[in-house]
Amino acid sequence: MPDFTMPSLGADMERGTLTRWLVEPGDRVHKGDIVAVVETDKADIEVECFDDGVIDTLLVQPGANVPVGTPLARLTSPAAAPSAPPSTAKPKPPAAKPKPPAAKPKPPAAEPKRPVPAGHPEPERGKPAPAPRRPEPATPLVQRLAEERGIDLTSVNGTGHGGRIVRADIERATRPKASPLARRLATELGVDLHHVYGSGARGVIRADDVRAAARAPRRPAEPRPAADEKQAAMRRAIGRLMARSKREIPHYYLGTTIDMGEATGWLRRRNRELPVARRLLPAAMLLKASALAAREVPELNGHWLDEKFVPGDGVHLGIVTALRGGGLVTPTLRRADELSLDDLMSALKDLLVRARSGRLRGSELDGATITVTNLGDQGVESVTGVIFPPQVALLGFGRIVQRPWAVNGLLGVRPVVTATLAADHRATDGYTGARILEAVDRLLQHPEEL
Amino acid sequence: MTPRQARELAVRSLEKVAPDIDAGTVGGDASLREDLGLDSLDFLGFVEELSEGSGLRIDEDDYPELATLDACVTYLTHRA
Amino acid sequence: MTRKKTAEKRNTGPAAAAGAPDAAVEERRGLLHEMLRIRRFEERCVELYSAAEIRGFMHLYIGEEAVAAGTMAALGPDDAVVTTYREHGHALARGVSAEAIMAEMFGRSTGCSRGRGGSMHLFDTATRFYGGNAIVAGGLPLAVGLALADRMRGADRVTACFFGDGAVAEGEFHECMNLAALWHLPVLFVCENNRYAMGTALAREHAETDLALRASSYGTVSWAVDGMDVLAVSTAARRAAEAVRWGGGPHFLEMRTYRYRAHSMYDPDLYRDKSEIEEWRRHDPIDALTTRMRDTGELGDDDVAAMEKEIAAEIDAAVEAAKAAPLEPVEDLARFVYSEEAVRP
Amino acid sequence: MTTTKTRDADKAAGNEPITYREAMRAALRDALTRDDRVFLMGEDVGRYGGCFAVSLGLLEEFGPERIRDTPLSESAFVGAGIGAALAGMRPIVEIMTVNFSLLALDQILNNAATLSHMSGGQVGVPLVIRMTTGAGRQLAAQHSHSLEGWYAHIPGLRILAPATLEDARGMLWTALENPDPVLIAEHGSLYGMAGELPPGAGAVDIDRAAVRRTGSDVSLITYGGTLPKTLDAAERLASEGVQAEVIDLRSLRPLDDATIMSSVRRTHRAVIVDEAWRSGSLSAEISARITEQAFYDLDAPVGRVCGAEVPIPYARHLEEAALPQPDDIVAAAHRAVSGDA
Repeated sequence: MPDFTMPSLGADMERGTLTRWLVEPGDRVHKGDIVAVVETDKADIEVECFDDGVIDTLLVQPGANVPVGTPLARLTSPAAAPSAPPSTAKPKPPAAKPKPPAAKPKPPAAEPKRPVPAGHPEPERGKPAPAPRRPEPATPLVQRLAEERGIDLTSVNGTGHGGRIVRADIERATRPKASPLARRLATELGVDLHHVYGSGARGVIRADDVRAAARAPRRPAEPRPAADEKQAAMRRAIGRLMARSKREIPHYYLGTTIDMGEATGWLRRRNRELPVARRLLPAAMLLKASALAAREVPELNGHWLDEKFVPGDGVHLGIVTALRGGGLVTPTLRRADELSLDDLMSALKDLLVRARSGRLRGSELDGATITVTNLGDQGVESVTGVIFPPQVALLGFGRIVQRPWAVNGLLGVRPVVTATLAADHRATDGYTGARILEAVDRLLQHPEEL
Repeated sequence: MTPRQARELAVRSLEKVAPDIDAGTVGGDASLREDLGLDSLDFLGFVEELSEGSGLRIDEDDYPELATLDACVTYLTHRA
Repeated sequence: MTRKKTAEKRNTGPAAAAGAPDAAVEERRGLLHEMLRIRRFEERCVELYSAAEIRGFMHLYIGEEAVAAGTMAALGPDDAVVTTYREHGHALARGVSAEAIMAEMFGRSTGCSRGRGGSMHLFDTATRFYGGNAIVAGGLPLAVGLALADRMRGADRVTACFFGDGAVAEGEFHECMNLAALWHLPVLFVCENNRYAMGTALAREHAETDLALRASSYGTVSWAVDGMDVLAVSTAARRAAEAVRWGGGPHFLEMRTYRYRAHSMYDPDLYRDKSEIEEWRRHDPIDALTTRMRDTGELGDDDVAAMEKEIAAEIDAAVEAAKAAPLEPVEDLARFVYSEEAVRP
Repeated sequence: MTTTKTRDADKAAGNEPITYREAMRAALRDALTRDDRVFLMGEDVGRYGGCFAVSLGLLEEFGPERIRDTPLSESAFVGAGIGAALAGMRPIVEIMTVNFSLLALDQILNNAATLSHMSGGQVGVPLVIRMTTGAGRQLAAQHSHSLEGWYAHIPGLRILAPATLEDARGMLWTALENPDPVLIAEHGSLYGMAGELPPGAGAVDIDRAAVRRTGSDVSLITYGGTLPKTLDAAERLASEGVQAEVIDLRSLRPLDDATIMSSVRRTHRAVIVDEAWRSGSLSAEISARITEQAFYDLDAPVGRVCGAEVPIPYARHLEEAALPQPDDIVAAAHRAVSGDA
């Protein structure tokens, strides 16, 4: 026997308030009898019952506001009722339980998604990380300008006295107004809109202005204007890092000359059978030797943090990589000590190619536990580097050169390399430093074990 | 391999390894390692391109004969 | 003139051969069946609407069944029908299937308008049912146009146009009555005067409440009919339709009838008192015909029960089919905004 | 036979200059002759020969059954046109001017444009409605509206704006053959425009915009009555060193986005000329589409030259000030090109 439920009384009715019952438990009701009054936003509406039966229990009290379909009263069949007159004795189809409102057909597809113009990459974004907040407060003028142009002062590099932010800094930080076409051309031609004069109204930069800026005489060797800006920013960042390192870390330096005869001979024999793509470079052997040595001398493989040494969670080599246009970057070769020479070589190739094309991931730029510089590649015999804080050591290798050399008392000409160590005296002292150079030397005498 | 094909291959290989160098306008006698600043890794990649492009097997001993673009052209025209 | 659907079925019986009297009985039985069918269909719609299976606006015809049953009996299969949003009775009596109408109100793609029109916009080209029109009097110009086309091509067809007393106050009513009379068009105007335009009683919407008198001022043959007596309705409709069909120009019938329920499901119906409804119920068209046919022995209890049983089955089947029917795929949303390649007749 | 018939026949055959109204009349005669389902209905189209003399002579030639004068009952006779179309006829309903079409807007929107979709594709309305539109003849506010943009807002309708003799002669037949309701907006100031019609000129397409003048510096996009003014402006701009491209929309719904965008992508600047009031106008829609589809090709904001947002005044000097003029178009083009927009 179906319950009597809250009816839907209008196109947009979701809920209804029962105002009054017109029947009580025990009352006999017939199909179409008015049994209750429901309040809608228009007025009170009398509600009819759709079944014959006897009111059993009233489930909802007047004043209750319930969703459409909520059972309001329970009916029982008219057990002892006289046989219903023929016309009304219709076999009632088993009324379905009060179903939730009919599955509303999915609303017609929302208007086709409006085409949103693709976000236009701003050529200016990607400024180098903001320098820490300047102590000196910006002048009222600068405050107002920044306010007007919605610029966050902490994100502006102050070039004034003592790092103070001056008006010029604000100008440079303001987003230049340019037509969409001009902005697109600027990206395509690598023109930095900050350096383009806007010929349009209120200084708006237009396509011709960008084309003119792009056509400006550019010596092929001279780096592109945009590169200048990036170059200067990189120079500043390296400068600050090195200055801090020198200021904070009491460096001590050690050096030694290593006979590379065994290593280079082994390498040549090995490379002869291999296609060019799979040949090894001496640099790979130097890096592997350094990694294995760092594992042997853990005191040099870690970080100096709040006045104490924290050993590294593995040997992760920072590799100093010179960028052709000047400047350098130090990608990290993780777990270098566990890599085979071949794996190390291909990892090195991959890292350097991506470092040079600026496609290094953030994670690949930090986490080094010791750094190796291999500037020997550029023809310098001996390199003594500056430690990358918070690391505590840096190994340097010069160029492999032919030198007169005594082996077992006999004089001969041998390929040799000068290996150096720069270490943080707070963490270790000379004795420990020497042990890593000895390890590198010993490892290079047995290249086949690298 | 004709001298023109050899030069084309050499220039193409240089551009692949060092895209930022305007290989077309580089002097034929400029040293790849010193003047153009190719480090050992770049040079290895350059040699790899040359050998693939010419089908030649280039040994480490021959590296000195590939110091400049002109040298590469003569090396390739004789060998390929 | 044979009535579509139910009447034809019965005429094939032996009674048809016996001539008039039985034919008359058959016709009355047909009219009763049609009226009862309309009422039960709409009673079921009330339940379904309360259960929120049917949404939107729904306007019920209960009380006015005689007009639909009687008038449609006078139309031929090629005639056209244009009506309003209170159209379930017209559609059923005209021959649109209960299943197609119910599916339409469930918003299903098997509905007679693919679920796009709902209760107020039923369409069926097979029976030339040119839809409910939800703009009061909005259908009149269409009917005039359909009749114009028939007139220009010499087709002896009738276009029946149904509308309420409210439409008589619209400008379009005046324009269409004049144009139809001026051009002598074959249109049968059927005004269902149920005494209320939504919440406004007749006397509060018309200075002159004799609508037939109003219509005659356009030079159109017009007269009033007791809309609660299905036999009176069918006689009047037959006479008018014949005249229209044979070039007698437009005709106007004011069917004086009454709706028992509110204007729509959303109407608290406070503008009239219950006693008036009770008064009109005493002239209920179904009870009146049932009593008359019982007294003359034309109808027994089992006949009525059989009719109710057949109707209930038809409606139950329509509801089940509607519940099971698929929705129109959303991808078809824009279809038919413009015609698909085929050029229409 | 009547003089108009024989004289028209010569003109239609391209032997001597013809006016826009004569080209439209030739189109009507051609349609009435070729298809007996076609008939013309409207106020004073028969005995009076048409308020703008477009249907002069047709009553005598085709008779009162097919050239039907109607009482002043726009809703009734436009609705009747829709009804007759439902029944398979091919009516051409003339609403004297767009200003009176407001009385039939309900029939056009709720019936003509809607029946096909609402009926699930069962019924169609192959109807053509012609109406005169636009200002410039000192007819004052109630007789000078430009409301094609309203109708171009309604899905289910096609809206055409013939601005040349070829289109006046050629659009009607294609519209009649289209199974959907088509509105043809004829700008009142074009009726007297004279020119040559190529011999045997006939039906034309009604989907694509036309480049009436090529140029590389700015795209001038317009339709209907403002096309001549825009072409004048383009001539002057050429002498001032600016090569303007002029696009005649021809179809206001659907809009030919492809032609518009390909032009703007070449010139990088766009000015839309639209006699209607600018707020919510067709020019607003076209400007929005340009910024959506060709944003990164814009070197200046999309310019618009529209009617002043005032009821059109009677006095000549005021009316001219209210309507877009060649000077305004030239100034807008310069602003776009020189970048002080």
